[in-house]
Amino acid sequence: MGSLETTASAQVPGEQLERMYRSMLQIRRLEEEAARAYVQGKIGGFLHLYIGQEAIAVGTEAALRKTDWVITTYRDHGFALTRGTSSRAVMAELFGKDAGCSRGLGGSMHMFDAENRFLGGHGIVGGHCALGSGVAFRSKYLKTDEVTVCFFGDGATNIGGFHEGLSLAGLWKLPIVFVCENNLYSMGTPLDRTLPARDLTDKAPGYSMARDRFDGHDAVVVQAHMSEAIERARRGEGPTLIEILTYRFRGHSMSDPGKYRTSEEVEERKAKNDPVRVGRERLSNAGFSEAAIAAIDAQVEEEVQDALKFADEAAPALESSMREFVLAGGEL
Amino acid sequence: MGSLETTASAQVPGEQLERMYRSMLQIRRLEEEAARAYVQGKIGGFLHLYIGQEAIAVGTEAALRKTDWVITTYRDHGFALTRGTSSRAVMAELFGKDAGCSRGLGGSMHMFDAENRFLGGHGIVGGHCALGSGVAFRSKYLKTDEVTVCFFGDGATNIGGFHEGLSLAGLWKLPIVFVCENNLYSMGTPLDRTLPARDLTDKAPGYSMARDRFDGHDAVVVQAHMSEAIERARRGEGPTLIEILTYRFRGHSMSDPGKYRTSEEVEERKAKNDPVRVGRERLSNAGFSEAAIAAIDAQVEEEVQDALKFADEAAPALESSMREFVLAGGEL
Amino acid sequence: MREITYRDALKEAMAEEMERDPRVFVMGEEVGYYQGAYKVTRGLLEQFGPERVIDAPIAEAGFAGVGVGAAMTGLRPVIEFMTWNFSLVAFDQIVNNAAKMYQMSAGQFSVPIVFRGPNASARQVGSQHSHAVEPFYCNVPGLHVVYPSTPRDAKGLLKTAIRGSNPVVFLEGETLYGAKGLVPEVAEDETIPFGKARIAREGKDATVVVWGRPTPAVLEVAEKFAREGIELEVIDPRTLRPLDTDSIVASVKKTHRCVVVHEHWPFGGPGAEIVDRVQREAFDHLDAPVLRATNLDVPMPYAAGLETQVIVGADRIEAAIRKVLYLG
Amino acid sequence: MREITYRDALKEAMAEEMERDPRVFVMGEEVGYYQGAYKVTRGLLEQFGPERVIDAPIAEAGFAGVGVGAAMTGLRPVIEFMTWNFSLVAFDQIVNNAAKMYQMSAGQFSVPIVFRGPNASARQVGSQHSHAVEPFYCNVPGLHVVYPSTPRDAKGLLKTAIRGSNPVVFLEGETLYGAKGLVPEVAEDETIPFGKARIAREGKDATVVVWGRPTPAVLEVAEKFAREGIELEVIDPRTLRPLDTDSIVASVKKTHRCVVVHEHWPFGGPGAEIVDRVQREAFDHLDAPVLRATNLDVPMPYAAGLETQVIVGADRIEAAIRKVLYLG
Ligand SMILES: Cc1ncc(C[n+]2csc(CCOP(=O)(O)OP(=O)(O)O)c2C)c(N)n1
Ligand SMILES: Cc1ncc(C[n+]2csc(CCOP(=O)(O)OP(=O)(O)O)c2C)c(N)n1
Ligand SMILES: [Mg+2]
Ligand SMILES: [Mg+2]
Repeated sequence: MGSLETTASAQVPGEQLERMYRSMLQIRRLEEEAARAYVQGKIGGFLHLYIGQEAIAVGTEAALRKTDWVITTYRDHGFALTRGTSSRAVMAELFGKDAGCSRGLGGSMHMFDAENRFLGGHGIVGGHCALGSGVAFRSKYLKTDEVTVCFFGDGATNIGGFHEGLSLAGLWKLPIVFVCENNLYSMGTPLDRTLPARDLTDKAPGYSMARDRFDGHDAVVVQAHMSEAIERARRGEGPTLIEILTYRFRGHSMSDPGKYRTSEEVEERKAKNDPVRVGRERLSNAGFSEAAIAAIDAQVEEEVQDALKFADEAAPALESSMREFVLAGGEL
Repeated sequence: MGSLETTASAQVPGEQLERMYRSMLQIRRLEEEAARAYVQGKIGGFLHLYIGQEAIAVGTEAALRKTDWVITTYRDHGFALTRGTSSRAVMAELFGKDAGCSRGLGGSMHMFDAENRFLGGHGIVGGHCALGSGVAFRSKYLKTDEVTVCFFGDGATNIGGFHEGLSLAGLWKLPIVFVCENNLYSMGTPLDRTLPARDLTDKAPGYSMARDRFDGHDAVVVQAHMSEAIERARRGEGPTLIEILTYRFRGHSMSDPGKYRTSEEVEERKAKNDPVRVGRERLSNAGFSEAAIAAIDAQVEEEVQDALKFADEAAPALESSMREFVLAGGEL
Repeated sequence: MREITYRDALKEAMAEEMERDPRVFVMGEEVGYYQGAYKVTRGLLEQFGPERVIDAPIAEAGFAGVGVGAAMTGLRPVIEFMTWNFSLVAFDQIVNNAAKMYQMSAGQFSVPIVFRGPNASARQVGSQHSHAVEPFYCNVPGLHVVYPSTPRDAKGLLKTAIRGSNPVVFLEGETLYGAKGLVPEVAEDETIPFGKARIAREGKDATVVVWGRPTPAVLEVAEKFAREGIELEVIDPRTLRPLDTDSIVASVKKTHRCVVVHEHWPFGGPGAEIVDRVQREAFDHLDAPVLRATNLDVPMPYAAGLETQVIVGADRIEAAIRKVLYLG
Repeated sequence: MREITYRDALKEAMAEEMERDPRVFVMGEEVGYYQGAYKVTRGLLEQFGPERVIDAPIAEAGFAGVGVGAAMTGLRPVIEFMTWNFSLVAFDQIVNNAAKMYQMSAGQFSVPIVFRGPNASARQVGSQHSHAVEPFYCNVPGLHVVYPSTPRDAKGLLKTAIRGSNPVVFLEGETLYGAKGLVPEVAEDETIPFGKARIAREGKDATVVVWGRPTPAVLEVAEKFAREGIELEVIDPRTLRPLDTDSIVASVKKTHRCVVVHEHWPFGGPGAEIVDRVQREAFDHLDAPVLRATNLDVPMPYAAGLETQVIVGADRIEAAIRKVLYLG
């Protein structure tokens, strides 16, 4: 794995490092502002932040084509953004506005962006794994070379939805990559009280899948590993089960006081493995000046502030959408 | 594995071999008669015969204590009999009579015998795996040293119920043994079109379980392997996932014409791996005379004929049972 | 018109829609090589090959979800449940994913999928294999629920279901598969619209609403009443969601009496819903309370004699009709 | 009597029953160390230890099934679903195993188990997290379905549920957890029987049947009508299965008018069932059709403004009552 990391970083051009850093910072700053807006009552319901895990969405996107597909859980803002949904559309969705990427019907947990092949945003743990296999089935059925990447948490690995989604993908050799974002906790429960196996990828042979397992705080490393699995799927060589070790810096959702872990633990992880800081260091190392980095920061800041203002002022979600989208027209 | 087999057979006393042979023959003959009664219209619904797999139920029972628990699928006649349900009660259940072990309410797929700690008889593939874990949970909760053995088919290994039942048992180190009776087909589908993994027990590490895999046409061998796993569970060392290779000589159920396999294949398996014949050979080898074996055969025959007559003449299931057993009394 | 079975009518609908539209595929347990547990998909594998007629392992939630994912991204799956009993393990996929995806994504991902298979009791298959599931699915906005009682309706409604843009719960009567009836020639390409009831028999003395398996029994009972000079109007809504309230209410306004006959357990479901709508919209026209004849409120027993008592049959149907007619 | 919250009333019921009976244990996601996602199990881990207050991983079908297996063999599990939405993945375990085991085994294996957790919508949690599940479970013989609207009922009914011998679907109102009310002293050990409605308010002009979350709104509307001189009788059935039809019908025979108010989607369910029973048993006493005020028939949208429209509230409740009173 060491050699993969070195190779990966050696090959990455500066503009790619810049794109990655910008993207991670965008997620970070947008979510920080969302958390603030939540406290102000402008956002409601559940709000699950991705802060601390940004390198995974960003590194994955760098390994994907626009024609590939991504599906994930309720912890979905990062993926909407990396797939190409605008900061405005994400923030407006959180604010329950018609300009949101799900027109205010979905909210934080149910962001969708068909144009950018982002399949959501799903609330039932494990339930979307089979949807991902279905999308991969479609790609195979239509004889395209698209790949689907399906994300889920460490807490999802005991549920039937996970098992059935993976079983079918393994059996039919579907072009899909299953990625467990192992942030060590499912809500307030640490991994050792939920997962029988030590190493999640010990499950891969049971599904006749390839496997990989690595640390996910560096987008460059994520890209390298993900590329391998994605291209394996693209070549028709079947799915991979990947475990990416990561950590969330915030509570499970905004309503979680986080008493199940110490602040020392959190601070240590922030200090050691902050994806945004790692991304910034990579830029410095690649020769970006402080001023150049500050310019990126400013652009991101401007974008996020613009999104906030836009979301705040946008028109609310429409009653007509909630009614008209119950059934798709045309068949009666 | 070879050595285990030799050891096993060397140690088995004659009376045990006799018990095993008798029990296998009882299952065989009772089911042959049930098949005939089905054709005569005396038994209805689904009737899944165990013929060909008898050594598994019989070998397992020899490894169990009466205080242990057994739970299985709809293919359950053999287990009811080995647990101790009488031939009369099994046959009467098939005939839909009040004297049946489920008073005619359950039928072939839902035999129960609480006194003999036989937990059924379940129709939803995989659904009973978690029930088994629940019974094992009980045994641990009450600090008993009971063990539960849970059987299912090769077709059950892709479904969520299987996964969740095994996950919880592995996580909580419950005193249970999960046994896949791999008869190579789930209804009309051969294993290679349902199971992604080559070896089912490749799934065991993913559940942090011990594993075993062996050929199940010899009750003596089954007993030896099962004892190991059962005693491991009894010692509190956690569950085992076992795959037993077997074969069913009849269709999936009585309504299955069995076109998905050749009669040569079936005949070859019957010739090679018939548990009843193997049991008879063991008796011969242990010095039982032809006459002694014929006497056993005659006793079994008498018992089965008696059961048939009993079931035929018994009173039908009662309307009062179907109504009164909807809710257990006492709480309103 | 030709006479074919309900089973073959369903098969024809699938085959014709697969011919018409390469996006349509069939997936389920034993649908291919085995030709279907109830032979509804007989011949499809030979005609369309294993890429479009897919044998799935036993993983209902998995292949239902695969269907939803495929439908979201442009295919048109027909998912067979070997029986609807097994849909209970896929309940979340149908209710939370299939039904809600279109609204949740604000119209970005529609789910044109048909879930189909035999519903309700067969013969002596016992407690876990005898569910009438319509009360579960009819409650859920975003789903269509269809339950044909004749070969013609079976074919026409299934074609409509497959061509539509929404998730359809398509319930079939296991005991109706062998029933024969007149079905238009293939060339006619008949589709039958959702939300339009069929008047199975015209009459003026009482309205009987019935769908699926008990429909033949109701028609027999109606013959019997006709011999007494009592003319029943028998209405088969064909689709339970959407429900053709107008046709039912119009009939009750004419007959002033109504009985609803169904196989599902009595508490709630479309049975109660129809009663609710009739008393609400025809209150001043009713000469008697709306009554129901239903399966008994117990899990299905195995024994044949008990099963016959549990399943709604001519006796309870006739008794309910006599009661709304105040014929003691 | 003392004033405690609905949440603490539930906690007390569990703690007291665990004290009484060592066979009672609590299992669910985050019920132990985390003290419950909605803090209903707060303190139980400290009091009873990790052997009786068990944190389960996310595997609802698995731990529901573990509960059923344990109940079959003599324990008395209380299984918490973090919310009832997640019971959809455990649907088969509840419907096919918990509900049917006793009859299927002819009385050999009873299943004394309580499944509990918050039901229906909370606030802005969106489409997949806002189910009112009572239409699904009320249909099924073998289950009890309970849904308290006050702290006192919450405690007394949960104690009855835990002591009983049958599977109970125990629905709680997420938005009611913080509501306070008078509850008898612990020493009184009050249990509340199933199948007995509570007259939440006496009146003579119309009967309103309501349970769970909309109950406070109905009582407020009733106050408003009282100021106009119209006295509503408000009946909370408390248990939906068994349903106290007698009390509802007796009330309607007095008031001649009836409105049913509920949060579940309108098609079918206990809402329609109550209408069916009232029109059947009080037909000659009704001066108007029975009406319902319900949530709108759409998946729950996220936006606050839309959610408020979807959830049944004072406006629709009042309108339905005015309509049955012919107050235009
Ligand atoms: C079937 C189901 N059960 C329970 C929940 C409630 N729930 C939401 S997120 C969560 C924890 C998930 O943890 P993990 O899978 O590790 O993902 P993470 O939140 O850490 O990203 C739980 C229990 C749910 N959404 N779905
Ligand atoms: C959830 C579910 N899906 C489908 C079925 C129908 N069904 C009954 S048995 C069976 C095949 C099972 O095969 P296997 O597990 O190998 O067991 P075997 O019959 O060979 O003993 C199927 C598909 C079912 N009972 N439950
Ligand atoms: Mg996690
Ligand atoms: Mg098999």
